[in-house]
Amino acid sequence: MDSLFVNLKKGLLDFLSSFLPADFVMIASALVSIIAIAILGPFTMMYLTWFERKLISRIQNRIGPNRVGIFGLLQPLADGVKMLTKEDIVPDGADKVVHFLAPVVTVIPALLVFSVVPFGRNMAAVDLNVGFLFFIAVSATTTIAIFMGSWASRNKFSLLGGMRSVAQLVSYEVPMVLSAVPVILATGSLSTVSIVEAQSGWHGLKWFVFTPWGLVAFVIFYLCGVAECNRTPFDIPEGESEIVAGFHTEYSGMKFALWYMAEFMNVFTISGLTATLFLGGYQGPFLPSWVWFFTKTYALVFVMMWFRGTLPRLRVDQLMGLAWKFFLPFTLINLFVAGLWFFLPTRGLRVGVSLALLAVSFGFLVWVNKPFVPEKRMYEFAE
Amino acid sequence: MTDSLLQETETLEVNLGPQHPSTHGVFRMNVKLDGETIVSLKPVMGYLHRNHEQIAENISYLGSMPYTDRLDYFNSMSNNFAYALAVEKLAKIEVPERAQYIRVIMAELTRLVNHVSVTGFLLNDLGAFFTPVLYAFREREKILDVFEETAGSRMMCNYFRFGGVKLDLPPGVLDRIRKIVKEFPKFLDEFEGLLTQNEILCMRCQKVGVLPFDLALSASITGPMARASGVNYDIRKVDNYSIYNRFKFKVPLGKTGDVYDRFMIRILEMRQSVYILEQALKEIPEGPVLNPKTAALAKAPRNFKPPAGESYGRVESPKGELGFYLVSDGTPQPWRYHVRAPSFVNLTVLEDLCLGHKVADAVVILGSIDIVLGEVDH
Amino acid sequence: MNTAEIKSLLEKKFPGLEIKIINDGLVLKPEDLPRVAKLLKESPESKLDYLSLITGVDYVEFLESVYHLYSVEKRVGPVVLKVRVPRTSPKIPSLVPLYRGAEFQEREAYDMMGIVYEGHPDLRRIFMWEGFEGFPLRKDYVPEDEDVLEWEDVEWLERHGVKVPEEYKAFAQQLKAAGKEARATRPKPGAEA
Amino acid sequence: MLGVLRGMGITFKNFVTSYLFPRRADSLDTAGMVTVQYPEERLLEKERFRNFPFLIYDKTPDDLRCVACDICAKECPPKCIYIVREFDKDGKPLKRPAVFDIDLTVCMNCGICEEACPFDAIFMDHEFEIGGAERQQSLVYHKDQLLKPATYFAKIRPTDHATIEEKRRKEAEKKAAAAKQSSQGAAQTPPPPPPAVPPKSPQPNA
Repeated sequence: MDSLFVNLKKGLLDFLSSFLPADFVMIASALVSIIAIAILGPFTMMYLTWFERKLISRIQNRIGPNRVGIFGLLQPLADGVKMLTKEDIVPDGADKVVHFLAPVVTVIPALLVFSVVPFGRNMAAVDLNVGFLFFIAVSATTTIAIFMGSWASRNKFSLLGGMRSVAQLVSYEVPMVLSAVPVILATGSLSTVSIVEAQSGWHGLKWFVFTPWGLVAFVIFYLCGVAECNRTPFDIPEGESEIVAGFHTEYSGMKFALWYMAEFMNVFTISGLTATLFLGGYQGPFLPSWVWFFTKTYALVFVMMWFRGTLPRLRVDQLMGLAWKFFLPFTLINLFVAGLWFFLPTRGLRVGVSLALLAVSFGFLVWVNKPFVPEKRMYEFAE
Repeated sequence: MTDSLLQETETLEVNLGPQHPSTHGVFRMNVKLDGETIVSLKPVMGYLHRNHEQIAENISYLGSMPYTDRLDYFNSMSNNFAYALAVEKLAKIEVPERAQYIRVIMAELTRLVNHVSVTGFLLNDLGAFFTPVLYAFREREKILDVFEETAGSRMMCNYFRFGGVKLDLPPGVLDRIRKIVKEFPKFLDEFEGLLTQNEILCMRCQKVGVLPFDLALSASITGPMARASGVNYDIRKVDNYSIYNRFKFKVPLGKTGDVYDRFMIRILEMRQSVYILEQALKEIPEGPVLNPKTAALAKAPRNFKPPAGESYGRVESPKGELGFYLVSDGTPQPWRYHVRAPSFVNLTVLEDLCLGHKVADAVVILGSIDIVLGEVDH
Repeated sequence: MNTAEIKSLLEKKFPGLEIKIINDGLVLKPEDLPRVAKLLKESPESKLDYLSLITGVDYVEFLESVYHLYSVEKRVGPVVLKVRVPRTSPKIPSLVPLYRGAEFQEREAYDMMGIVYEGHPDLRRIFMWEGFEGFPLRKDYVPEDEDVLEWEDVEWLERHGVKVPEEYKAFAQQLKAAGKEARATRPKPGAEA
Repeated sequence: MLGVLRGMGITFKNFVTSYLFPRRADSLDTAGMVTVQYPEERLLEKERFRNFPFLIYDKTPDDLRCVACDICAKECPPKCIYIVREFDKDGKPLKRPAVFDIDLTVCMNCGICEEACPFDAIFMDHEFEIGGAERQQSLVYHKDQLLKPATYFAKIRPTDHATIEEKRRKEAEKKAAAAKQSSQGAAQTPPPPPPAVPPKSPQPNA
């Protein structure tokens, strides 16, 4: 079971190699992976929309989509058909080429990063030795697409959304990478596969999240990831109640669907990467590796949607403040703590020192950021 | 840094509205932005103007009653209340005891409906994805069902008549209301758990849109908005209209006058309304619901001719002071009919509250003022 | 504090002030309004610090601006001030410097009744659009008939290349020449005072 | 942090309870699902619910209670009722409408026509699923569309029906008594024969 998909691919390649020359088999092998990802990506997106609608409606005591197919399972297909048949509106003053290119550009990195995510044992499409770096670098290009779209739309709301998006993504990239550094420190490699393999102890339960620095890094990395995907509570680039729909205000039909696709694929890959880095990726007892990976990833996706169902949105300046004044210093301290962790000899000392340091610095940072800390209020009652 | 080092920047002019997700209707804010900071804001209204006053001046007194429903369509019962009070003052009509109690019960239920949905909508403006609104609407729905059962319509109730109410409560409704009132604090606890301590909400709302006491007073701000700024003025206490002097309740007062205070004052007022409802439901007597002298009025509204004169009837509607100014010339139609719409007057200070804040805050401040365009553009 | 007391207070403070009581309201001359309002707001006896309502009433012979004042501190009210101005030049000093709350309500009264509040910082139409003609709540206002092609409509249509039949054009021109007729058929209350 | 976590706990609780307690129509519970799947499930009908008006007839559609007195048309605040009285061949007015139109696009469901009607002829309906493909024509209801039997009224609003029947019965008795008295007072003149069935006349608007 564990290597079901690996064996499938192997069987297919064996079958092909029986009548194809070896070079072609190489190409075929790559093609199989690409096709698998190209199917998985949009398919994930489609069903994540269904999943989100269903989940949020349940949170709100509603039923959610239930008319198209059983449990509304065909809803994404119906939506897809609707999107495809809708009129594609391009604003009169828009830069038509860039306006067209932007959604395309945003989907490409979202698909590319799938290649380094290890979906299971031996199931990463490419085991790059700079896999993590590749992931961060490629996913950061989404910013350009968003800015392209917002600028080309020639709409003030879009422009505001684009500016916000650039500011936000640039700010959150920094703590995100820095919070992942302790993991790389512990693993000694940037390859996503070797990061997962480094967490294989304790019957596949020796995840980095079970260390003090790992926990802190996990939370910060995950929250930054949420911000990277423009999801609530960090969804200011498309802040519906303020700037209509932000950068995709002027998009309709399939182009709009592409924006959505990129967003949901990002949600999936960010959750997958978080699971890979901190939750042991495909490691876990008893169940097949890919089951573990998808379980963890979907659990994280669930949390993202749960956030969306609960939390209001932060303001721009508060968002930046959170990134620069809280996350960044805290990740740096966390990096130091992680260094100490590997330096200190005994287990008790390690845990004690790192917990104490983290607690003290947390308190200090909260104190420094006092203007952001809410106050408690009492109210008078007049007769 | 000296001025010469600062780069020259242009302001960006954005029209928030009239079609915008969170202007609560067809309302437009002409905003000038420096980056994201608001440097000027001009409210533009009138997109929903239907000359309510002129319509009312051309039909019978009773004929305007259903039109008052459409003013603040969230709480038609209190609009009816204010209008009925004004006409009763004009024509000196007495209201029987049971009708007074029914009126108070309905007005307070309306307050619950309004405050609960406004707090929900405020959260929507803050960017929460509909969850608080839908929790609020779950409760609102029960109360609207009660309205439907008593008045025949969920929102456009048209229930009050000069000298009482249209019909007596149908059997079983009082028990239903009792149950709702009993359950409501539980819901409020849950709602507060979801919201009041939420750090994100506090960060977004505290010290945003501060309305100082002096400005609140001089700008004629009323309702929860004024009380959040510490203005101790509740018309239920001041005028003691209807039978409000029989009930014990308190008026919550804020100190800062920011968005968070307005939000909290509404929640605290809901608890006080529940308290009033409990008392009213305990004391409600049996008896007629319509003054027999004016009961015939319903049969021929055109024959209702109040004596010449003028009157101003006002109530504490959930949004503030709602008043009707009537001038009668002894004919079946009012000579002058004017609505003092609370959310219209409360909008006066919108620019003062928003200056220096971000666009996102403007939306929240507008939400905390609690406007309904039907009333603003009467 | 009732209206008569306010009247005696005002007469004490401003000797020679012309003041009448009609329908439980104090009728003032327009030029007296600012000082009277200032006194009523600031004097410790009245302390009318809350301006609830401003509206205009058209009594056909004159226009009236009505002010309802309350006191938040002393919880009294209303004290009704009325200012009567001729239809031809309806000018009243604005109360915005004293009460910010007058801003929108004065704009509304201007929009609907055409009462000009002098000294208002931003006296524009508030509900009707810019360029709207007439004041809808005046008794002589004749609403535009939607079924009739007016001269402006004819012009607009011709600008957009629509051919308008001659008889419609002639009728529109007639309408324009006739102007808006005065229509005050109903009896007038309060005019006897 | 704690407030956020508490809020998330509450939403999670609602997530779970939405699976545990499906809603019954008109329940007053706070927990559980609130959706009512409209075409299949419906909320309970409230007796006083008012939508658009309809005209009532007693036994046959010719036997309608409306006497074309025009009171409702005058009292209607948005003026959505249009009535033309029927005349017989000699030009004598009959006590029935020839045309009775209600423009449902204008009607605002206030129920003042029902209150004002002295003959208990017009009532507010419960029917709300009306719609048309075009803007005006199908939403101007004519007399034949507005006419509904008294039995229908008894079905949708039983208590109102009972009180009105009671009232009508008493009035009829009173009238009968008065007629009797007058016939006794003036013995030689026979009482005018009650028009058992109103004369059938062609529909002028047909």
